[in-house]
Amino acid sequence: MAIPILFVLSVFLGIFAYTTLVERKALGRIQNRFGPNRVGRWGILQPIADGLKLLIKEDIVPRRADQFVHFLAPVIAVIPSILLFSVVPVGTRLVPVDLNIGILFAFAVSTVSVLALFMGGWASRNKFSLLGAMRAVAQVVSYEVPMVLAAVAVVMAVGSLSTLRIARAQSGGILNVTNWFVFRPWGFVGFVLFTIGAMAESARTPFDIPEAESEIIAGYHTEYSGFKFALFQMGEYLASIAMAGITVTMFLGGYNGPGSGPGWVGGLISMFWFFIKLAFMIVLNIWIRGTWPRVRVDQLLGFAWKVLLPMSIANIVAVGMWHYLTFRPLAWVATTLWLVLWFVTLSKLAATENVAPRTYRYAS
Amino acid sequence: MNIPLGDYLMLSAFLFAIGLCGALSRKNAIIVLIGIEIMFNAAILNLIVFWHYKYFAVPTAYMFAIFAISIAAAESAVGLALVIAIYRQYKSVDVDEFTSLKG
Amino acid sequence: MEHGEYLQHLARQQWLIPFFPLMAAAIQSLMKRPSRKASGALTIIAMGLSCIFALRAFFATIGGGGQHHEIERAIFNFTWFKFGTTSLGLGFILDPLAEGMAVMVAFVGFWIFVNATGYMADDENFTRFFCFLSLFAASMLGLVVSNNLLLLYMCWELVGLCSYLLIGFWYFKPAAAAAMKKAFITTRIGDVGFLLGIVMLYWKTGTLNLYTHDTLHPGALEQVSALALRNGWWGLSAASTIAFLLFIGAMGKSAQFPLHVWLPDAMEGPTPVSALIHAATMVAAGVFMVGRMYPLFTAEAGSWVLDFVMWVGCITAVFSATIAVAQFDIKRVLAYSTCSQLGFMVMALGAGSVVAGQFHLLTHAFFKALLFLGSGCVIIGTHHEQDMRKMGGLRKYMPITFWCYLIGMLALCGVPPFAGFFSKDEILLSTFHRNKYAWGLATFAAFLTAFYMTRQMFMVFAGKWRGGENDHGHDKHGKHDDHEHGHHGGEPHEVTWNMWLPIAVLSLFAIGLGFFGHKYGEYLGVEGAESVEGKAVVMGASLAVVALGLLLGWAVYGRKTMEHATDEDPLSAALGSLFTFLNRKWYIDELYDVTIIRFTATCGMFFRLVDKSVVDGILHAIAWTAWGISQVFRWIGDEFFINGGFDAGCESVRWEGEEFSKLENGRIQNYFRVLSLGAAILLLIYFFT
Amino acid sequence: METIFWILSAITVLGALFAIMLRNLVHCVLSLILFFLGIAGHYFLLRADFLGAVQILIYVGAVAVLMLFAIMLTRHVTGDEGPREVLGGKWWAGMGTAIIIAGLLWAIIRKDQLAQILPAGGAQTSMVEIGKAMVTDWVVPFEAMAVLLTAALIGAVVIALEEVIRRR
Repeated sequence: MAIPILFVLSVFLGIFAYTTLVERKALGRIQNRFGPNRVGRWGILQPIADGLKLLIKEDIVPRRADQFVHFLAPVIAVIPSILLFSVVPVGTRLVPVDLNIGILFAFAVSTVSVLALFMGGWASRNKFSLLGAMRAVAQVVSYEVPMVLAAVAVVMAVGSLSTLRIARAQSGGILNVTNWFVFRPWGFVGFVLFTIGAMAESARTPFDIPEAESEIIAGYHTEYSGFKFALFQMGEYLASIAMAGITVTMFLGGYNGPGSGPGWVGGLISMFWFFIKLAFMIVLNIWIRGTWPRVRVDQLLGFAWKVLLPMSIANIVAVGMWHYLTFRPLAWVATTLWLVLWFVTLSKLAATENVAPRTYRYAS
Repeated sequence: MNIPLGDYLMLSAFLFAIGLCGALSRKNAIIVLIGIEIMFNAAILNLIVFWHYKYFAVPTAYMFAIFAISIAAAESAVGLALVIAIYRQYKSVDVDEFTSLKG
Repeated sequence: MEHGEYLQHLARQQWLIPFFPLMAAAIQSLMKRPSRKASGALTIIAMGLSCIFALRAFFATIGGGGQHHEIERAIFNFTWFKFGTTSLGLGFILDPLAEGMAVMVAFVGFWIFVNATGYMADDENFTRFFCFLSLFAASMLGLVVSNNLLLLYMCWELVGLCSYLLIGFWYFKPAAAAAMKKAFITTRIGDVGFLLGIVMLYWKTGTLNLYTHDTLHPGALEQVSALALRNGWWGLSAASTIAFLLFIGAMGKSAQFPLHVWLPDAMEGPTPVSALIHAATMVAAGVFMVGRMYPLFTAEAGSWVLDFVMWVGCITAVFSATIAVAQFDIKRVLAYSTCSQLGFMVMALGAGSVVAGQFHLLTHAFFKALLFLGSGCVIIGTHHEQDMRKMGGLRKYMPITFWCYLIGMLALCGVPPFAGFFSKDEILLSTFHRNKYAWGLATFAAFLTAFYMTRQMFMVFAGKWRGGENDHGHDKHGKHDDHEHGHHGGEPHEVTWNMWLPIAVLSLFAIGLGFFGHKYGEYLGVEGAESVEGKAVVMGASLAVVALGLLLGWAVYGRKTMEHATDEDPLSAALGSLFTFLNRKWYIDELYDVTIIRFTATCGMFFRLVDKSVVDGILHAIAWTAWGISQVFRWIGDEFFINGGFDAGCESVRWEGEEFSKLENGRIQNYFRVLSLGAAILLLIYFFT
Repeated sequence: METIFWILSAITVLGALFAIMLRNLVHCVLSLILFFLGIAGHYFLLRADFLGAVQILIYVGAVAVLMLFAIMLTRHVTGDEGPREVLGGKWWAGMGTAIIIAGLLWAIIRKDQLAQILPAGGAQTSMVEIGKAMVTDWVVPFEAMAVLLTAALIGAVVIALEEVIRRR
């Protein structure tokens, strides 16, 4: 048990470090610039340099801040993110902990990270921080509901909360590929819902209003510097990587892929597939971050409650239909129709709010 | 695990008393709600303790605990909404000042 | 498939019959932008589908039965939900009684809906109306096909709810608002009895399923012989007690004598609703339910319940017929006529003939729907005029309506080849065997029926058009619809096809249905050999009274038709104050006003008095005791206060009160504290015992 | 295991104590969260894993957050009570009652034979069984709970929204 945990910790922390680099490079390319390229070849040592810099920076605490809570917040930000990895099965032979309540545990743990945001924002005694914190809390609480419901669909289909069981349920089929849940109507919808939810939960663009630079400086971590700031960043990135891992496990077949199996070789291949998919999810996140504009706060909450929530409930019904229609072609047609119907209806309803064309007062 | 049932019961009794104390003696309505939540949790803990010690194979106690948690959640949601509404009316959350129940 | 299996298969699909209108109602209630066409089409198509399914089941039940007079009954029960070890079931039934009824409801309902698209064409709330109509039909169909008293009761209440909603459809009219409340509350009085009956049935049998075909867990109606041996209340057996309680429910729904008051007021609703309530759904529910639960009524030989049923029916029949004679509102006449006909049906049930009662229910549904829809056509044709005195001569203007109406009227009167004759004859015959007095009264009611229908025909269709005389100050009675159109007094016109087609179709049935009376008895399989004894007497008498009624009607109203709307009714001239008495419906509403409502008010006053004297007395006693105790303390503590005398006494009472009132200071935490102190005391008691 | 029990108990009791004793409301809620986590730990220890996760999900993720929101909406955002009196009038009565109850419960538990028993062990109720029980034997309470939660949701929204409606 210790070895997988150590492995997972070290590997994922490494992935975290280099995700920052990849993100900066990719965003740079998207914005037609180079990104970091000074430290090492292609800037490959940049994360290490960043880490060192942040370690030796001065740690500033505002005088009126609530010292204890201000100190506690970044610590709490990291812990749940790391705990999340404990239920992500990385390979057929590499599962840190197989909890029988895996998915539920992941959600339970990820809710705790809200507190870190709140504590950081509140303890700083800064209006921007507090605004950011309240935004973060409202956002995370809202998006958790459709996310959990999207996961419920998968749990219903598998009949277990254990992440390992969920991953196993997606093995088999042609090349270990066709049984991935993303290749089911409800699974695809669940995948989209869950990805959106995960993105919002880790406050990434387009859902990054808790730390919207143009509005509230840096949100809840405005008053943080040095390694505490690094810890916040770390918690955020780790959470989003872990959520990507859970998305992979639940919808993209987990470690399953051509050649994965129970043996040593199969185990190694399964790890390979897992990390490929993880990389895909991470790059997807970065890509979306680079291309999408930030949503408004009312749009954000309205989207969660008026579109994602009904859609995820419809998705649960679709899984029920899938379960009871044992004749597969019929199940395909019925669930697809059902979900498309809901999608069309919801998008029609969501689109009724007419936005006036934007007027440029000073520009044009 | 060799902890006698009594220890758990004692724990939950103390938690209950702490919650009661908070609910009875603090002025702030939110703390009163916190006290009530503590009492709720102590009671639910009792259910689970008895489930673990005596009825391990029967889901009844578990069901009760789940329902109790749901009720507690609903209760706190409505309670806090009431606190907010009362705050708008009285500009205060001190339970001492809400005396309109007086006959 | 073998026949039994086929029936079983159909019973499984019985739920489809109420399902379609229910879905139609649901869809309409959820439609974002109401569309008249879509809503009307949806309702009618749904009803048509129900009708098809009902017909399919109906023909299936015809196909197999009849050879051995053995009832083909297929059932389908399932568990609704389990609660611990108790489970509640629901079920559907497929037997002749249900299917005959279902076909009638679906078919008549279908044509009423078609007519309603014309009648309500100008109404703003078209979709709401059709939504309610669909729900109404769905609940009635559900009631008909249910094999479970719980389901039946739910549908029963739904029917009540829908009638409430529809009677008060024009809720902005005070009369309609009052009528809807009246209908709901009056039927509710009956429903209390019904609910008590259901509870008692569950208590005595442990099940609410009517039939189970399972000897281990027999249904309620399969246990009647056991029930008849157990004791109930009022010196009856359990079966008869339950039957009596259930019949009270039926009295409310089917508007029997003391609880009939809501039915005429229900005329405030739109006319298709009246047609639906009077023919197919609401009032039929009571009679149908009695028919369904009939084994309970007959379980105990010689109980007075059946006699009670018969006499209630008989009284209603005569009583309402007399009122109908003196009404001027075209719909009110029909309403009291419905009351009277329902009395006939109930009387037949009481006289022991389910077949006669149910058959009259069916035929009556057809021609009464026809008459109501016809009156709806008349109302629309005359631009929302309901007062018969302001009509007249419509034969020229509305020929199709006239001929259909005539058929309906002849059927209702019981003129030979028409449907009403056969069914009424059967009722009279069965009553004749049971009780000669009741038969006599019923024959009198039949005479009155012929008379008031003739009166109506002549007033509405004969003579010359009297509507043009604009005399609003004369009589406000019966002009509830004038908010719709301001143009009173225009020339009457024939209605559109979607209004006359239904009545034309229904009139075919009003002519032809009567010949199937014998077949229907066979179909139900209840009646044994038909009794011929006394048939000649009964038939002769009824023919004679019908002819007499028609003649008298002609003599009074036909020879010389009314010239002006303000003319006095010829009958009124002849009868004088008796006519007023009848016109005011025997002053029943007023009677209720001075008895029941006054009684309730008195009760209220009485209880207030009790509150003042007893409760306050107790409180004063407590106060005085407290005062006494405080006095004692004072004695022990300080002699001085005694010397203070009376003033000190008062003062101490005040002090006590203040001390006690401090406990009641409105602070929640204080209440909470006292509560937990109580808990602590309880714990203490637990600890030391 | 005993050690874990005592550590968790200490966390729980201290969390509860601080939750009702601290002057700053936000600190109170934060220590309440500690208490909730302690209780969740007890659930895990008692092998009620599902309930432990639910405890965190509902209490930490929802109830505590709700309380924080309520504090933010009703007080100065620092949540500080300031120099004023935090105890209600007649607080001694409440505290006395609580102490009496604690003492009595303690005495009762001490006296009771039941308190001596140790866990029976054996097969645990599985998650699947619990799920099945919820939708078969307990389906009516389950549905009732759904209705209750919906009602509470709507009720809470209506109560808290009142002013917005009036302002319009």
